[in-house]
Amino acid sequence: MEHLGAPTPKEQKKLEEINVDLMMNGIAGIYMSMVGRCFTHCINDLTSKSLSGKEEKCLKTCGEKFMKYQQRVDLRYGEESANLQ
Amino acid sequence: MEHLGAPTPKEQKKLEEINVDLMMNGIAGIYMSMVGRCFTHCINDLTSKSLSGKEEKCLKTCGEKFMKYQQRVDLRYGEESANLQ
Amino acid sequence: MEHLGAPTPKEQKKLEEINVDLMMNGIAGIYMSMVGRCFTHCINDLTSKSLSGKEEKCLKTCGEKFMKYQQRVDLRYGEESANLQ
Amino acid sequence: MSMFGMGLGRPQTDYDENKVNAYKGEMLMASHMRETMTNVCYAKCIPDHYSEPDLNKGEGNCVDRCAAKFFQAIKIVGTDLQNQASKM
Amino acid sequence: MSMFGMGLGRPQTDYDENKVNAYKGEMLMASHMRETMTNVCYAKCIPDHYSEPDLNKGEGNCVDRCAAKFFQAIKIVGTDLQNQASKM
Amino acid sequence: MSMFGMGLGRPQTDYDENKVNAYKGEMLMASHMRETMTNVCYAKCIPDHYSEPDLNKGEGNCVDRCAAKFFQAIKIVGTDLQNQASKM
Repeated sequence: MEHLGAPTPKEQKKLEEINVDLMMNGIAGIYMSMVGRCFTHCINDLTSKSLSGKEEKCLKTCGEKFMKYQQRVDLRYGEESANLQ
Repeated sequence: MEHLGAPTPKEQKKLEEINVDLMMNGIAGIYMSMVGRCFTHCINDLTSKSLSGKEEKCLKTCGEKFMKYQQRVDLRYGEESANLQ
Repeated sequence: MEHLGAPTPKEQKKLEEINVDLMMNGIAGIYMSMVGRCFTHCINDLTSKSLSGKEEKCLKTCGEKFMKYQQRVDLRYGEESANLQ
Repeated sequence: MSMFGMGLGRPQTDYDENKVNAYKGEMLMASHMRETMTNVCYAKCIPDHYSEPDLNKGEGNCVDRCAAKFFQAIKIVGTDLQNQASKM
Repeated sequence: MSMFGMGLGRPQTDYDENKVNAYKGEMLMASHMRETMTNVCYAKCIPDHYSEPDLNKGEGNCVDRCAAKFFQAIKIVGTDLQNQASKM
Repeated sequence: MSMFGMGLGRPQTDYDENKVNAYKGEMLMASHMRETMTNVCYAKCIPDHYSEPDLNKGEGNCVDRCAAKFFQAIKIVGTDLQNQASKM
């Protein structure tokens, strides 16, 4: 984004604020979309109020795998973004 | 969220602002996602510009049911959130 | 929105800010949802790192068509919104 | 679609927060409305969106009718919610 | 669900930015949580949402259980992510 | 991906609003881009996401290629929209 010129300290402050907001919103959005996806896949019995052992294991596996997936995607995203500029 | 310490009045003001924004955005998002869902289900004839009686009835039923669903979900959401803290 | 009374200059300034934010977020959201849709439809071979001629053509067609679609939708959206007030 | 013009926030600043919040709520609603309409009418009217770069006549007409019906649907589906929101 | 109470921003204003950011993060998370729970439990519990305007007893019970399981699921699925976020 | 660096807002504050808006637009776009890429590549590369906690080699390679193709796709699909946005 260098074509926009270096930000002044006041602008820098404003941009950091925006950045923090977007980052937090992005994390919350991606995290909850993962929870939603794993829940939809792993929970099929709604006749009981507590998770079965099988459901718990499925959720754990799904969450771990997603984390590893997200790390890989973010690595590539960082590299490809850097190439864009 | 008590672990963060009680907010000062200035902070309180800022938090209320954020809260109002998120609440309004949440209502708009959930409301429009409901409209989208009911529309997708109830409207299948796009050869005419105005709703048929059948489509109108379907939309009304779908909207009413969603409202009741949302109230139930929000009740449980409130209870479960309170238990988390 | 005339029922709210004309905004003062200070309010006008605030509203413009909100408007710019929402407009930018709306453009980014609709644009990326289009890219996601075209990508999902057009890319089926992930054994290679670069787009085939066929994939490229499909993406180009899909993007162009979406742009024309978006223009038509926005035209109607503007008309129907104006009728609401 | 005026759902947010009520007692949120208190005037403590150099502008009327209630008024700004009411506008903001309408803009947020409009923004979600446009996005939803874009998505549902695309699904209903553009089945083969990767074979031809132009909207054909049938697709264009479908979009026009879809938009008209979508705005009618909003009025029907939203009545209860608007009543509820105005009690907030 | 406290994922954002750490070193973001620096106190340069008339309020504690870290504290405000931590609250903001929790509110953002809660907002996404409510929206996701609304969507997944709707898909699981309301199959025929356009035939009857009332929630029947079975649907209501399903919603209650879905909500209970959803909150349990969050604790299980999120552990790793929370560990990661707290290192930011 | 610079779509927002143009005449929005007017400098009336102690910082250059056009510049801040341009950055904000790029950040918003980047945020939606990351989310979309996360979703589409997950759907294409992780079919059995609940049987094994590790990414296997094939899945990992698939993600790498998916990311590379996604960034190429953005350049192709977005050309027209960027032309339009720059006329705003």
